[in-house]
Amino acid sequence: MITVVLLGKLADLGGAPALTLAAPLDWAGLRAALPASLVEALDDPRNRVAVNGALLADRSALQAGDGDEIALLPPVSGG
Amino acid sequence: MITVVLLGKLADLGGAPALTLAAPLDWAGLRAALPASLVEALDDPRNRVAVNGALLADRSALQAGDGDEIALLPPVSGG
Amino acid sequence: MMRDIRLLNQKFIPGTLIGPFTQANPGLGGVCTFVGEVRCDDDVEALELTHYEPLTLPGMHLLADRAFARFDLMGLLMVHRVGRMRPGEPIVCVSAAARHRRDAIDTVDFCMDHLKSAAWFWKREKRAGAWHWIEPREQDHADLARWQAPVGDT
Amino acid sequence: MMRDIRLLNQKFIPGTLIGPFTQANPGLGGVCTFVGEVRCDDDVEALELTHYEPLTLPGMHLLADRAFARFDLMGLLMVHRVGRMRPGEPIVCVSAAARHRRDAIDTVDFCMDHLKSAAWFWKREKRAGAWHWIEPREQDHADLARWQAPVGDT
Repeated sequence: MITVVLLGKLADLGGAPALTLAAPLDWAGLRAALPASLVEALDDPRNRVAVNGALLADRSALQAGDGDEIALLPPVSGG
Repeated sequence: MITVVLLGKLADLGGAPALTLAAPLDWAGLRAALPASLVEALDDPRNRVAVNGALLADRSALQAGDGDEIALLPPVSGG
Repeated sequence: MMRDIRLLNQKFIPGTLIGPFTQANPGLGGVCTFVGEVRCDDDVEALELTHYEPLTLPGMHLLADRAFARFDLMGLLMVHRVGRMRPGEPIVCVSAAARHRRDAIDTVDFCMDHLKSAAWFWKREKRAGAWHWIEPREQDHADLARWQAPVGDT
Repeated sequence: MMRDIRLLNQKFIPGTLIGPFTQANPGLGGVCTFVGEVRCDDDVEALELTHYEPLTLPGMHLLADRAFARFDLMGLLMVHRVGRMRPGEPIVCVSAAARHRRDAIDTVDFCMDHLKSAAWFWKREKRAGAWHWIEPREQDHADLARWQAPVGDT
């Protein structure tokens, strides 16, 4: 299983702070598996993607396997 | 009588933190009445002159009478 | 060298951190401290800060590393709240001890600008019973840009 | 609006001033505070700050007026020691409360630069039993010049 953590307002869009998806996932697989409400946000380059706490420079290169954690991070709004 | 307050290192030059001189005094009178050790400092434009707490824009216009306080203020060295 | 970087999920009293921090840096020239509180804006009932564990605290440590590399520092305290807060509660406390005041003040300025616009926090406010996500402010980005020297930026 | 400007001729504990000052400004966004201490430099045994009563405190009030005119402030605390101090003792404490952090931080920066190079204080240090007057530092004048905008400076 892969955990997808939704931060900030993406949690509202996704309807939950985290989702669980079946492993493995590449970028196309993630787009296909996420709720439609999140796909537009997924394509917005202002939202960053991290796997196991490491930010992806190129999100299309995403590869996640069993036990991995994907995070979708909208722009920060400050402390 | 006129009090002349010597601030900072001018107190060392004058040998005391304050001197008492006979009134009245204009600029030439002050120069003549002060110890020789202070005259050079008096002419240095970096040292400011105040009468009764008001800085003089033109020190040569100094006029002090009985009960007045003249202050000789070297450059400040910071709080 | 005193270095204290923390995320707190409970209310804190800045004075209880700053006193010991100052004591821990004997011989300093100056300490600059900034404490940010939840502003009592119009109708804000509560504020919530979300963070992402694998990025937020490591990001604060990286920011501290950059501050120590950039300024002549003796000590740095950087404490940030997460979770739900009410107006008047402290959100953030940054305190920098240095031999010279410019390093202490600039460090606080630098850390606050980065915490405000480049740290992994998401903020929402509760107004009239409903939660609203806060968008990044233009001013925060402008503040951050002040530190981006064209060459030699650490 | 809280405004507290003081010259003190006895040792003070900054924490006892900052706590009540922060409490007195409810609804603020942030408080920035700078505390300067007598540095433990090599062989400095003591430091003495002389002031001139008719100019020094009025000058600090004028500086506070300028800060309130220039920044969006809720409160300002400016406390300065005079007399003899030992290494480690606080000399100065400036604390600014504002709705936004930039005003709070800039106010402290502004007041410290002016207190350091444009306020009526004369400083001497005792080293190896002898007193030495401190000359103004070039850096302090450079710091002060940062605030002198060509037009519209208040």
